[in-house]
Amino acid sequence: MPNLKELSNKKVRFTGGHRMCAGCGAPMVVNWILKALKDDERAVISNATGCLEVSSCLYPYTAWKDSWIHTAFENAAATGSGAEAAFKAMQRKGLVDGKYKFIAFGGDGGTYDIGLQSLSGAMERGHDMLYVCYDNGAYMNTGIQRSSATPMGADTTTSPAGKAKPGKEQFRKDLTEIMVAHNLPYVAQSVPVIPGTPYMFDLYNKAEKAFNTVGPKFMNVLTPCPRGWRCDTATELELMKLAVDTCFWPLYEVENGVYKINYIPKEKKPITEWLKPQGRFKHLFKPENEHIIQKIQEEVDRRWEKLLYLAGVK
Amino acid sequence: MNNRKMNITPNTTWRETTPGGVVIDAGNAEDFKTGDWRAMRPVWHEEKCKHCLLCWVVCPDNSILVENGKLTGFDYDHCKGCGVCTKQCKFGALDFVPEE
Amino acid sequence: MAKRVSLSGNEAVAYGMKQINPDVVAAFPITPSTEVPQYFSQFVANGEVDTEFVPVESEHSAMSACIGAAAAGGRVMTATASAGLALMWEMLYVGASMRLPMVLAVTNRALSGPINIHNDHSDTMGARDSGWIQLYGESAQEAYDNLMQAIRIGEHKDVQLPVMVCYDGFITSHAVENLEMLDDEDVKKFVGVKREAPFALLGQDPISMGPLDLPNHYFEHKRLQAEAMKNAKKVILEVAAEYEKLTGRKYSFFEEYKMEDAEAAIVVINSTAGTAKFVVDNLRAQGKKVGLIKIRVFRPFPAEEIAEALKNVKAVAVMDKADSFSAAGGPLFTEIRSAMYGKVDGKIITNYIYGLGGRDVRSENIEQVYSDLFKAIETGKYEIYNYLGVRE
Amino acid sequence: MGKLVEIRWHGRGGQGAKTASLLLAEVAFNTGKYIQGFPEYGPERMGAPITAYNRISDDPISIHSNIYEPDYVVVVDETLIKSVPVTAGLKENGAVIVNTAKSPEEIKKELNYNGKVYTIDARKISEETLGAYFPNTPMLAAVVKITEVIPVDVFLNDIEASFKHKFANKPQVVPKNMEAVKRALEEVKGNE
Repeated sequence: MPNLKELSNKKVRFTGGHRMCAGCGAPMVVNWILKALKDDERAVISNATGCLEVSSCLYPYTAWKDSWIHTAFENAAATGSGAEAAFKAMQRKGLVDGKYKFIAFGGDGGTYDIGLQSLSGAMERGHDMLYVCYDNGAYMNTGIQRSSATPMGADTTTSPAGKAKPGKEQFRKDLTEIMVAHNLPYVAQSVPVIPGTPYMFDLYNKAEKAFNTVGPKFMNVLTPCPRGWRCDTATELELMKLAVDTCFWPLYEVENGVYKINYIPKEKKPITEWLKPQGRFKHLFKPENEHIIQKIQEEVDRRWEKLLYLAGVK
Repeated sequence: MNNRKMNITPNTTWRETTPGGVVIDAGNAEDFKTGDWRAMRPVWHEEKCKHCLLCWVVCPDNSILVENGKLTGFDYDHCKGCGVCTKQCKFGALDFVPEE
Repeated sequence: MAKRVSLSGNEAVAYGMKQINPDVVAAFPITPSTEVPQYFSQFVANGEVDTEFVPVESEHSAMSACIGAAAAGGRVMTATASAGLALMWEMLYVGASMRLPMVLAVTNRALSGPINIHNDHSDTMGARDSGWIQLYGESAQEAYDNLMQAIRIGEHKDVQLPVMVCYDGFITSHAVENLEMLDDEDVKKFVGVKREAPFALLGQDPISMGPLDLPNHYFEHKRLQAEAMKNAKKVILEVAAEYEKLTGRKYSFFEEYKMEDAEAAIVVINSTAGTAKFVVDNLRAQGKKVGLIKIRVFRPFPAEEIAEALKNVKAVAVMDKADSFSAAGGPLFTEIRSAMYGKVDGKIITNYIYGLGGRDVRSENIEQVYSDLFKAIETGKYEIYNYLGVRE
Repeated sequence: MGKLVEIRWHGRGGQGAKTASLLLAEVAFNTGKYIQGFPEYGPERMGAPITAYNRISDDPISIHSNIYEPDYVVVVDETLIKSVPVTAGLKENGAVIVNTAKSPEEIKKELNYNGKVYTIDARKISEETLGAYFPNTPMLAAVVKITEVIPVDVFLNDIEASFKHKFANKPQVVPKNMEAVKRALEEVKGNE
């Protein structure tokens, strides 16, 4: 386990004064990814359009202490890959020196959906970069529209719950598995740093491992959005634990094709425990929607069983 | 802050602004105060604090001040009062109270 | 010593890129531009350049990667055409507004639909307001020369803007012609080995680029960007003068061909100018006072200079190889007419949309335009908007 | 303006008519001429009829349109005569050069053309000298001879140098190619 005192002496790379919502999970993720950098390393960060982007760099202010670039919604990976390519060429020509790490941040909209092609391309080309998706399960920046990461049943502004339709009708896309299929040296699924859990430093450890791996890396991090999820901000990390304990969001990593589940709950909790505290699923608890909860449970179980199988646990 | 390279004010003209809106003062968002977003306020009771830093770990706004591994207080200029930190304290060292 | 060679337009551009030896080339194949990244990747494979070649999965990513690389401080080049340019559209604006010099070779091709792989100017004309400098060239030689100058123009400290180097698909891109290439050493001297970026992601100090820019500052940034385009006019001439010293080849905003005493003139862009010169020569031999203006620089638009160049003619036909569907004339026509307003009044000015989708432009077509102009001068009767070479 | 020669090539996709037109441009370029060599592009794939063009002149060439009234037409594949109006616009004082085993008189009957008709059996020459069907080399030689765009002796020196460069790794094929060139120069025959 990393030493907190040592970590607290590391330089701050993402400052206060950003304009994310109070209690937003994204800065927690950013903080701990960047803490995994060594102090003598400089980061070049490419950021997809989204909450993190619009809130962290509003002219003339930036919360980033490393170099940062935003160009558009769908191309954080392509933009970052260009910067990485320039570094390689300029280093070869003796035009730059120093240690640089290339990172891209995107939300689920910019990663699962509009940015999927550019992500796939950059990863396939093998750029030495880490792409981090902070997945809060909807297009929160534009006002909580459904994405392909939105869980089934969620009430969003473009998958609203109504008399005829009970919120989002599809299961969420499994992007982590899509990235595994790219045969990258490192793919991981994680959550923010949650004190008091056996997997407290899962995110930090995975980021460190990613930075120590040469080549294309991908991390998918479930990130709480109290506004979009309609949950109590102060207890949002409790909700993250439930995502892990219900196996809705398993913590695992795939290194060169080898699966490892980082945390297997002793007792798998029913999905209702994760759904219930969130306003976006409130309608599912009406009697007529019971079958939807059952469907969700079955799918969560199926995916978890598959993961256990892939990891050789079962 | 006075050690900034840019001096962009609401009156900055097009001739004085930076090309393409580049921001050349990394981390200058510190100059932007988000403390007035707070409706609730975390209050630190130093005497009960064990300096476990678990509150610092979760703060989304880097507003918990730590020096040499010890908590020294809150940066109320930036703390937005989300309360996530107060939930982490097992020692009763953090209260969460309405702003006056 | 310059080398005399015979190359196609695409070969000339690819060899030019090789001589420039940029840091990054990120490109995606599209007819008729494909050969450029193809030749260039062979140079990379042979170790003849130090460039990182990024074989992206789309043109959107090509331009995005170019922006990332230019923002990092690198010298960046790419190539595309038609739908590829259209897929870059969003990023064209972003790259220009971020004030990133890049050079994009465009083999002009019709923009769908219906799909058509042949030459017209609808692709780059559509991108005319994206904030890029646009240079057009009649031949492989001009494409090559514009490529060299584009690096210097875009990277000039008073400009810092991306540049499109446009030449006609197939007609120029795939036709082998005579041209003169610079020596590798002269290219190095002319463009320098390193881009001098005033700020860069890989620079001394970390920076943030591409902020959210709200109403309180956005306008000032756009105004500053507009100033860079104004500055480009002076720089384009300075770079041309330096290039002329090196090569003996003279460049300006446009070329005036037999305009001194011309009564009827046409204004045209790219390869059709060559065919039109042939016609001008023939008509001059018959004693007709005809002339030609070939636009090289469309952005920034040399409005005052054009008006000056047209002040003595009686009638002008502006040739557009792209329709604007404004129902009021093509893009070049509206620019030229606007340039003349209040400067040179009382001229006959007409517009011909021609050559769409690769419809061959024959010397007879051009003769027709001059004949129409003389008729207009004589009778005072003429149509303003015309479609040339379409079946009626 | 000096003498401008315009040539139109008819072939099939994949047969090398485009390459032959570029080779002609190249040899003319090497003797100091101004040249153009360009194909007319479509969605053509292997086998479809294609057209390519050359302009060769002592002075710079500015015209960029296709060629409608060529001085010479070269038909790389005689089967095209049935499906393509190969002599359309061909000047009466020009000539058509056809790759065929037939005599000029026989071919003339198949063509709607009153000018000179030349034939060359590029297949036979190619197969006998190179051991395979590479019609470009004999066709190129025949075209140089008939069009006189460059002097034959200059052409022979230049083409030998370019073969030596092209086949640097297998110099034994250079004499075979030169043999193909020389035979073509001799064997191309007209109806005059």
